[in-house]
Amino acid sequence: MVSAVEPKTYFLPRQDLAKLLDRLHDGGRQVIGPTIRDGAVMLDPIERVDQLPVGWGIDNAPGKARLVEQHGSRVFDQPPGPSSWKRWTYPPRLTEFAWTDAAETDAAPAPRRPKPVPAKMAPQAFLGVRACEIAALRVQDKVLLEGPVVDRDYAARRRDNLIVAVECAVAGGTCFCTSMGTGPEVRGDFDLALSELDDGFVVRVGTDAGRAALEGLTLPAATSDQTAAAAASVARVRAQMGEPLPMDGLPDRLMAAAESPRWAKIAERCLACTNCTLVCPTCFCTSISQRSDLDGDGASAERTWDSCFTLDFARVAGGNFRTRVEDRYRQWLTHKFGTWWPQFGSSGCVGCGRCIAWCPVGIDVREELLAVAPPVAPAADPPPIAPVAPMPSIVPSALTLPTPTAEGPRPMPWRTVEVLDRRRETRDVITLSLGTDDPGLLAGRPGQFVMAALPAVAAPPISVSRFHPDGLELTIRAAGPATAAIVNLERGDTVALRGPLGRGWPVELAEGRDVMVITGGIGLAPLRPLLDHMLARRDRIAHIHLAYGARTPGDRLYVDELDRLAASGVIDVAQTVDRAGPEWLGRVGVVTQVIDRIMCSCDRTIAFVCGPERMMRATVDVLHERGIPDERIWVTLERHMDCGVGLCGHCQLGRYFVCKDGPVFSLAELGPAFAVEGL
Amino acid sequence: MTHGMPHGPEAGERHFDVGQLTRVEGEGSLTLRVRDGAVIEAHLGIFEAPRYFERLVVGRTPDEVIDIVARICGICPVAYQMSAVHAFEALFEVEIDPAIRSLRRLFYCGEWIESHALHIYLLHAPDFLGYPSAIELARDQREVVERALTMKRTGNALVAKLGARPIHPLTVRVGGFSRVPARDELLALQPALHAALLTAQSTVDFVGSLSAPGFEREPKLVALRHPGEYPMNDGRIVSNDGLDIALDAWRDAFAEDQVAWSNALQARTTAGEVYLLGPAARVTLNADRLHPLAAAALTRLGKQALIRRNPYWSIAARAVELVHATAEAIDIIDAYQRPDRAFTPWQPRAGEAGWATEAPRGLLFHHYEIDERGLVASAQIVPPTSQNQAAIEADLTTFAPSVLALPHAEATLRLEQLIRSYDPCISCATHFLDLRIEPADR
Amino acid sequence: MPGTRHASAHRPRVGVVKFASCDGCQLTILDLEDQLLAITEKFDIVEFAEATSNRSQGPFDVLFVEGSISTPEQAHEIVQLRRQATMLVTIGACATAGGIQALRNLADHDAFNRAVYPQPQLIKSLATSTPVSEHVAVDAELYGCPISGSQMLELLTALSIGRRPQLPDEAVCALCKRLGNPCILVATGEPCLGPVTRTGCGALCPSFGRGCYGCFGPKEAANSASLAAWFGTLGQSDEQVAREFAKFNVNAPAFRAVVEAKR
Amino acid sequence: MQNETVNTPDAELRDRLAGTWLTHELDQSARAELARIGRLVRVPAGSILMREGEVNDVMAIVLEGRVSLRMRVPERGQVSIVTIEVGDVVGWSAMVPPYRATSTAVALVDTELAQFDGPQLREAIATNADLAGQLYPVLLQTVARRLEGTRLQLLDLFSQRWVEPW
Repeated sequence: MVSAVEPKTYFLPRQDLAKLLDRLHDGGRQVIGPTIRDGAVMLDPIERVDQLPVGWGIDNAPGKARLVEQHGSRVFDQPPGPSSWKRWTYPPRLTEFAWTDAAETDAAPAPRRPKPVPAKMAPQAFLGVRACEIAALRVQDKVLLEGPVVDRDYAARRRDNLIVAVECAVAGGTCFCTSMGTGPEVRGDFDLALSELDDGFVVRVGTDAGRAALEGLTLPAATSDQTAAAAASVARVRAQMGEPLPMDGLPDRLMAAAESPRWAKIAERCLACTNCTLVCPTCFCTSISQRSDLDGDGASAERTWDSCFTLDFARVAGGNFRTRVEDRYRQWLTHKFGTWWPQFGSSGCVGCGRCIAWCPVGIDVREELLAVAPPVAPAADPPPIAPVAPMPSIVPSALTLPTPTAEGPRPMPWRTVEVLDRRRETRDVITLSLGTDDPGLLAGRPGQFVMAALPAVAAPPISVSRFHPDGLELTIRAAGPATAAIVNLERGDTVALRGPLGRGWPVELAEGRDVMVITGGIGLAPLRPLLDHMLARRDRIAHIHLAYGARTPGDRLYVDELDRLAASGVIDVAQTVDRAGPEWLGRVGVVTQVIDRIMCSCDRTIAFVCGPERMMRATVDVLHERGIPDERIWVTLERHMDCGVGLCGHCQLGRYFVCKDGPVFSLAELGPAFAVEGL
Repeated sequence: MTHGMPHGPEAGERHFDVGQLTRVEGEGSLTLRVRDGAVIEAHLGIFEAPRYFERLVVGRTPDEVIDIVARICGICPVAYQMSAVHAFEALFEVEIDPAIRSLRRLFYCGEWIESHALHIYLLHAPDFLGYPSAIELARDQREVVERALTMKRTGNALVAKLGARPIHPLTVRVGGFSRVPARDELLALQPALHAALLTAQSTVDFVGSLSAPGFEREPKLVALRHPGEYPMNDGRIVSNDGLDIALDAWRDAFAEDQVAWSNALQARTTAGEVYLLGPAARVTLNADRLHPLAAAALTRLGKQALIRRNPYWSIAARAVELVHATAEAIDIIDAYQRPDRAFTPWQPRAGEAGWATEAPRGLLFHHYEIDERGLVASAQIVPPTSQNQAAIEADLTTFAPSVLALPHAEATLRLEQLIRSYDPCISCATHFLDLRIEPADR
Repeated sequence: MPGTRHASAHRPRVGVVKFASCDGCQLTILDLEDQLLAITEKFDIVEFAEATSNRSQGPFDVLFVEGSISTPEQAHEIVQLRRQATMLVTIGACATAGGIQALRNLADHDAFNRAVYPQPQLIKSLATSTPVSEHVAVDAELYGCPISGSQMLELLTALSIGRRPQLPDEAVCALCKRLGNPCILVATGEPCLGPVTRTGCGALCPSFGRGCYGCFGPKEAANSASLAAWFGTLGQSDEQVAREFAKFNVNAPAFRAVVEAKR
Repeated sequence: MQNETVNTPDAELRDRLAGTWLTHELDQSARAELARIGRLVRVPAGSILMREGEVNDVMAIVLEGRVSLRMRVPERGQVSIVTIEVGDVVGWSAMVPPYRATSTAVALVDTELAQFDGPQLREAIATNADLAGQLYPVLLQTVARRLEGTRLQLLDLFSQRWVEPW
């Protein structure tokens, strides 16, 4: 679609724009372009030139965007409107997959299986793509095409877009592309690029597809005066925007300001209404919801645009990580301008200004950035960011647009597995053993998880609690309806799994070291495969201490296995409970007080910790007291996950996606992110 | 939530007491005291909680009033919005575009279709066929109920196309609408409307096949009448005994009074006569204005006299009006051209604004005083059910003796069925009283 | 019922009762024309005065309550009904916030009574119109004036197959943006309560050329003070701003706070 | 098996004490002083060392076995709040007025303790400033650790998260 072809420049007289428009419709291509609708310049399918906003401008200011009649014949004299190309490449509503209906499979009642919905859409031409919008498309390509799993639908839509760029001739009141290094000059990644002059357009050809669109128009080459006029026009736009904002070292400054009082100040004005994130051309967060009829038939999973500003976005079973609006606003800004860099190698902001003009109460992110992370480094040097990959400077690295690989995107398909056995662990925790021959699922590593889906019910992430040659085990607590639906499965039922997902425990680090496994409640489930792995290589590991805390004796998992293990003496097992009746002769007290007495040579000890986040924090403090460094303390985190493959944005913690970068992290990697409330 | 008479039946008296009327909108009760075969007292008790709408609209702008008065009734919000918007446009002398005028008739057709379909099939037919509700009726005659639900959905879809949603539409404003549909948006409804027309016609035959108690009397009927169209938003107020007054002159001919046993006032003519509004009155007084298909259905049915004289046969009038509303909706859409602006600008003016339109259940009168700031100073809203109360009680008194021979439950059902024949809308009836005492705190 | 994946043998007993209201929310159930018969097969509707003559005083597995509490009898009646209902679901702004009739809570009740009834002494009505949740514990709420048919259907489906009902508490703006509407407040300056109002109606008003007027009530963390201040900067008088918020959810705390501050 | 006082020479008691993390930081003289006052006691499983609310005049360090601290909850009977493991102190209340036990201490298994008579130890601390200077910080750390553990238990971290109706 975009390849390096020696750009040629032509001149398209104004009255011939209709001819170009017809050529763009060749081959049934749908043309999307700017048009006036409902009091704003929107991006809609257009057929004729008179639908374009000829003679109109937009007066943009924080919280205000008014159409201005300019009575001329110029077509593209407007800064970006509220709608962005994201609507056509990453649609607001999409069916991810549909379930086969019980009735559909007539033979023996075959299991209901999720089947992906094929992405079918006509090839599209985008007319009027601004420099900042080209950058936005590139940013979303990185997010949606270069992760562990590729967004199938996005890849198909991006493959056959014809990009007809337009170089801005007007700077909007809220534009700041010069500060983000993304415009106003259109430098590359276009099939055709138009620079509007009074009597016509200087046309640059970027690709063969662009050249093909000009065939038959017999355009004259652009004269040097015309190209000079085009260059002057865009130079005026750069000048209009004035001094670029000081964005140097912004990511570090932002993360250092994680606990600044300014966030609460913004929260007094912010309506948490999601407008800024939904008009933003690079925001990609989405949520999955279930559709079905009264009996659960005709079930499908539907993906819709979502936002970190909604309460439900960071909800987990029985709790929520971001109840305060200041936490949500901080996530919005620190992600867009800060953690986007280490995640995707560029800023998340392209400076189009939509989030400023279209914020209903006119909050200006440029102002808020300077207030919360002022350019001058504060007197006290900011606490160091965790020593991770060096933070590249603000200058946009030349993003090479990945042409989607021929063999198609790397999907992570849903596999249907059968329930072989069901064992009750406690009052509301059961362990399912599932049979499968899928090599992918069987090749899972300790600490990885799967998404488990049933028709018409949300699919929760569940850690694998044991791998077998012919299947795997899941240990699930009925915390809400989604997990309750799985807990109620019986022998012979089927469930759809997607996985194995995420990064598991670094089992190789255990070799030659003392290992402390510290866990609480159902946290033992994801650690059980790790124990299996270490026991299979017991000779290569020094001491193994398991410290397991539970609420009451009846709430412990795998009781017989633990007793056999303790009796064997192969590993040192210490169990403790929060409360117990007189019949319990074991330890009572928090698990942190078990480990602070384990005699260990802490210079070669590694700790694996899993349990409620507050318990893990207390455990980490004790491990630090015992001199165990952050690099050798590994935790697994729980976050809201909708997709489990790094595409929906829900599970972000600082710079990480818990689902694809985790769920297992070392404290060294997490750094301050682990301690800041509401991050 | 039963509300019977406070004291039990005296010696020799027979007592019919339906604590809560069912398959009617709102909370009403029926109390009848009969002694020696004669009805000595017939009370339609309305214990619907008052919400004081006439007070809620004080201090509001006309466009806000249009949103607020819709909430008087969930089944006929369009009627309240139409009476209000026309009253304001009359006072402010707002010229509305002919296409807007036809859209407003289309809007009313949608409400009549949805409201009549609901009443005929879901609320009233079960009585004729001996079922407690349409749910049980559906078990035996599923496709009749499904056909009815499809027609009702078409009525709702028409109201939603113009007003965004069927219940409490939101696009009506003084001067027109906040948005008018494109022509092809309305054309998309034609297939459903043609199907609904067929269903309406078969409803006329379905109703013709029913049998009802033989109870006849000659009521005074009141409705709107218009020189050129079947009455909805325009015309004059007429009766079958010579009344002929302008829409804003309702108070010259009628008056309301409060009764002890009801939260809703009852209306009578200034001469104290009882009168009846609604589909039966409209069809009787405007048979010559019916759409040809509806007129043909009426003659095929051959029950004009029964529609006028027997309240049970109001179901036939509703069926005929279903044919009229679906047929007229199809014609309006065929001729529709989208106006170039959704509403004409207007300026408020102090003064009195009165108007009446034909709600599905009958004539609905609104009257507002607008102050110099363009806000409502006082309001009077008189719905059809509060005007029908006296007529219902009069009919109960006349009809009751004919059922006394039946077993108590059967007799009570017949009495309830009589009340349901008026399709009473009790939530509406409860709020509208003649404003005799100036509000102390103004 | 929640948690029971398999169609439970006994059909849940469902009741629909009303207090001070216009019947619009009950009618929304009857307006689910395509699913109505399926609903009557899935659920045993034992009390629904507007639709059936079969009556029941309970027990109910699910009881839908429409309307606000505005008379002494109603205040007593709701407590009796609560005892009969395993799950009590309030439907509509009257039941969840007191409805527009709660305007009288802010005014002098006698003036209201005298203004409307020539013989006010005959009328037994409370000085306030209050939501059901101020009288009894409520298990779930469907907001809106009227409620959304699709949300009622989602709740019934969730009850039937045991999933969490997907009733998002996001602002109207989220769906308004997904539908591709430009923000009417930013584009024209017309006041719109969308940013502080809970989604549910389908962003109908901005899709039909006018500002949202808050039928579904304040969303979680509704910052109505900030929006009210912004309306002021757009040229609205305090009295006009108070009227924007004094509609069908005037008694909901986040809206009432603005009405009382600006009146 | 009755509570059996084992008369062990101070030296052996001093070595046993040295092994516990609690007295690990005390210097020779302090440990000697403790060994002088203390005595080694073996108690069978089930024996009650002190009762909630009653005067407690004995502070002890667990050398072997496990002691459970319990409180009576009317509807649930005796509930184990925390267990005292090897090396930890049971009966710090002997050192703090009003010298009343805050819970009932029960030996869950056959347990060996280093017991110190309350008044005698208080007298020694009052007269021997060096011993006081060393012992109090260690005692304070024990009580602080017990407090922190109780707070984490209070958070009910592994609680059955309230199961949402849906």
